[in-house]
Amino acid sequence: MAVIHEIIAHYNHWIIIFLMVSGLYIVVARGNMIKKLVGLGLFQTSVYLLYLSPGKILGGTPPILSPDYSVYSNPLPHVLILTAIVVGIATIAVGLALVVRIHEAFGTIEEDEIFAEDEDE
Amino acid sequence: MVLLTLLAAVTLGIIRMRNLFAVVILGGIYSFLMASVMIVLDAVDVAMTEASVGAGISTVLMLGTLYLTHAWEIRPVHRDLLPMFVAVATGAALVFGTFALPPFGAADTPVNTHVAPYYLENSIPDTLVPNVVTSVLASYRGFDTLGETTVIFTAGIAVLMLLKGRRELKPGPKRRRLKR
Amino acid sequence: MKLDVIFRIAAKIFIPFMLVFAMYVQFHGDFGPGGGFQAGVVAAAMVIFYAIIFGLESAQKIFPQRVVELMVPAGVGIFASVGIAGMLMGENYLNYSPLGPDSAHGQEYGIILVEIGVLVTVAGTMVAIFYSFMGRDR
Amino acid sequence: MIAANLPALQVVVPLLGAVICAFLRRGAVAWAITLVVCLVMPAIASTLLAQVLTSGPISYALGGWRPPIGIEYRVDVLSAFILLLVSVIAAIMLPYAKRSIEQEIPADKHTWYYAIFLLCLCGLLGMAISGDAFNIFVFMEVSSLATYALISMGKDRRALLAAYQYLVMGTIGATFYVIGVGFLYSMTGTLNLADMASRLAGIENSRPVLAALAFLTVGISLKLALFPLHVWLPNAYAFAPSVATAFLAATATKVAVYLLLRYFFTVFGASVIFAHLPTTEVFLLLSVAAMFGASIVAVFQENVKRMLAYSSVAQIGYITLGIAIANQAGLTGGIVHLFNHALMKGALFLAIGAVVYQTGVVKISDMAGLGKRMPLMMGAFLVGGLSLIGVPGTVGFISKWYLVYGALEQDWWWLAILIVASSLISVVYIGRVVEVVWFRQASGPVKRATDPPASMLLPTLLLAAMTVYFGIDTSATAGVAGLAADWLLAGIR
Repeated sequence: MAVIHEIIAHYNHWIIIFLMVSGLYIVVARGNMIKKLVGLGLFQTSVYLLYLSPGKILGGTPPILSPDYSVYSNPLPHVLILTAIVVGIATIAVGLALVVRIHEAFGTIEEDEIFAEDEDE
Repeated sequence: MVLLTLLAAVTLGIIRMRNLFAVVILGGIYSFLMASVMIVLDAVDVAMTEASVGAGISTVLMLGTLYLTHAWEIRPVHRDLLPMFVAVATGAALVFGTFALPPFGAADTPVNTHVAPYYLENSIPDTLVPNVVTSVLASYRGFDTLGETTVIFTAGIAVLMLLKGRRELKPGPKRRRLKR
Repeated sequence: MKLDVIFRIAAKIFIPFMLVFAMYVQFHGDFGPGGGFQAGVVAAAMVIFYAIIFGLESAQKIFPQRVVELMVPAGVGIFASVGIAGMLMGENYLNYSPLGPDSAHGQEYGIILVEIGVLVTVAGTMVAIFYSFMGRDR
Repeated sequence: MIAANLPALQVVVPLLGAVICAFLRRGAVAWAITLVVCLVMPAIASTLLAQVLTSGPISYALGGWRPPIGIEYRVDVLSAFILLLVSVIAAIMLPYAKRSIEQEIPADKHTWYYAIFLLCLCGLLGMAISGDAFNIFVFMEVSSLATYALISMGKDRRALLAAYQYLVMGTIGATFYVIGVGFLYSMTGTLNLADMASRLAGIENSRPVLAALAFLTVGISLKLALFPLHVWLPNAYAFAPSVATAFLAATATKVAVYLLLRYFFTVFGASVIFAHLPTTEVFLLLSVAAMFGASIVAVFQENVKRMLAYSSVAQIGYITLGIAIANQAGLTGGIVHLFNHALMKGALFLAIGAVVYQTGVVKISDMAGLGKRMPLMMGAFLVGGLSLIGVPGTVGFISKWYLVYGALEQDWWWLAILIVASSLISVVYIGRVVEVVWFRQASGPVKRATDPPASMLLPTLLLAAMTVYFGIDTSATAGVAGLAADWLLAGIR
């Protein structure tokens, strides 16, 4: 019973970790370059939750000051994650541009095929 | 909780699917769900950004790339040992670290008591801006935002440099496919 | 891309609203969620939407490639110069206080200027990236 | 006014330079602006170093917000040393860059290439000067994205692949870094490194902090190409344009090493890192593996740039070895090797870049007879090579001297022997090139080759001369490195 209770108490942590790990798994395991980038996106996005959850205060509201509320969630993680999202999309955009060029230069976006081809050079 | 479960389900879908088109669309759905989770966590600015970037821009770019390349992943012929090891090791380190974090939603954690109250108390007297996220973003941590804009700038130049101009039709690539 | 009447009319209705929404997000960012980045994305989405429906060429007639390319550094330039302005007035870099009659107003003006810088770079970059991807298939 | 704002200018000047370059259309003008920026940088950096040496660390509050609230720039001996290293290397390479880039990059992309170069410089300097964990991440990404772009413009199509691989691994590294910072932030509520260090007192051994340490170490190690996380490096260096290779080899990994030092010694504190955790053992093992493994692989490379790239991985092993030894001499050796390795690798890659420029040859076997055709360039190569081996009279010797001394101080005589033994492997791969270059008859494109024009010749010779000069007069380099080591170790005692 204690184990089940423990799992439920940390349910959101379990999911966040699952999301991060599966993103990372896609990046490392898959040879398709677009899929890798999707995985990279998942990995980065799920990290955001790691920042946002500690800043949440139960009963708080979004950090937009107003005389009607007194408890606000922490604004700092929000700022950090805004920056991180932007950095993430920038990376993905450059990655995709590289994929397009790789496809033009090699005719494929599968790493295995490219490495196979590279060996005869 | 329901949202998080849905997120996990979408992730499984992304891992399993080999039709990249579906993967990209699932990625968009993932971003929308993520944005909803962020609203629950009171991060409205972040949610708005995630929805417009994750589900909007990045999906458009991914689809554009698929259009320029091709939409099927070959069956992975990969050795599964190393990725599994990497994933399990990372997961273990995460479990090790996260489960001892201060409790969720509490107001007396270091995060919520150290620097953040300053912003909440002084945003209006210092900057006259009631949206604290904006004042922190643009003023208190304005240099981060300058850096962030620089990242965008760098990415823009990088993509332009990579993709602008005619395709060089080099004779080199042997297996170049003809135009679709 | 097939030019469908419904899409065209829908676009004509939607695009002005998108522009208004972008401006709202930009300038309401002080009071509600939003700011330069989000507004930039919405503005870029407007151009992308237009380009998808009316074709890349006609989009580039209204928002020429060269202008978009110049927007990319321009925004960073605005942001960095606001910082320099504070410095020239004797404060640390990126301190906006001397920009207004009193410190708090200076900060407010500084934030507005800086957000415009972010808007310009983000909108410019997103459109430039989109143009690059679309232009590749010709 | 300017003097008070130097820390900000150090990063903002290259940024503004990049903005201006991106507005331009003519590559030559962009080059001139970049040159001006790159000449201003060492001036600022050396002023900062002088200030730090006379009056202690400088703290600069960006936006005027006092540190834990706003972002702080913090210049101490070590960061000033790194700033100087990066900006000097950039300044030396820029005159060289013009011709090389004109040959390797399409003309309509020159202005952008210089803009990206300046952004890369801006990112590296920002990482080295910042005292804020998240700000470091942002500038890390500026420099990384710029690096991917610099690499991807190589002429060989495999440059694209190398850039892609680096992008994937680099992003994983950066994300790990973010996770680590996230844990630290959750436990301390601050992002300022100095504030973080003081608030970590008492909770150093809590689980999230240890997890943070693990993620930060792995993330940064990916960036600094610590064996076995180096797989992105050889291809990236081998296929990037010559100037990009030389610049990145001399600076990028060095800044990552600096970050590692910074986190290990000033944030977590050496007592946590070395007393209770197997850090020493892990780093010793990986460093020695890098020194031997990568050197042996280097011996079998056909492409000379790739060979030097593997040699870089091995040399990074020496630097991390200095961290693992963690006494005054060892750490001095590691830090001074940051500088020394930048000098010699810079000279080597520039010399090879000139060969590529004049002949288009990158295979060692095709370089036969170059010694007679390009005596000055090959002379610079020889000096760099001797320094890699660690011959007395070159900077390489100085680094190894300190490392061996540090190892002996810890009574690790076996390690001292390993350091010397691994140097012998570099004799093999450098010797191989020397044999081909000087003792074989020229053929093919090499026959008509000559030494390159002065704009390329002088920077290379200057780096080679510095390799010798700082190998004899060590008061400046080893002196500052020693001070930095003292300062880092002050936490232990």
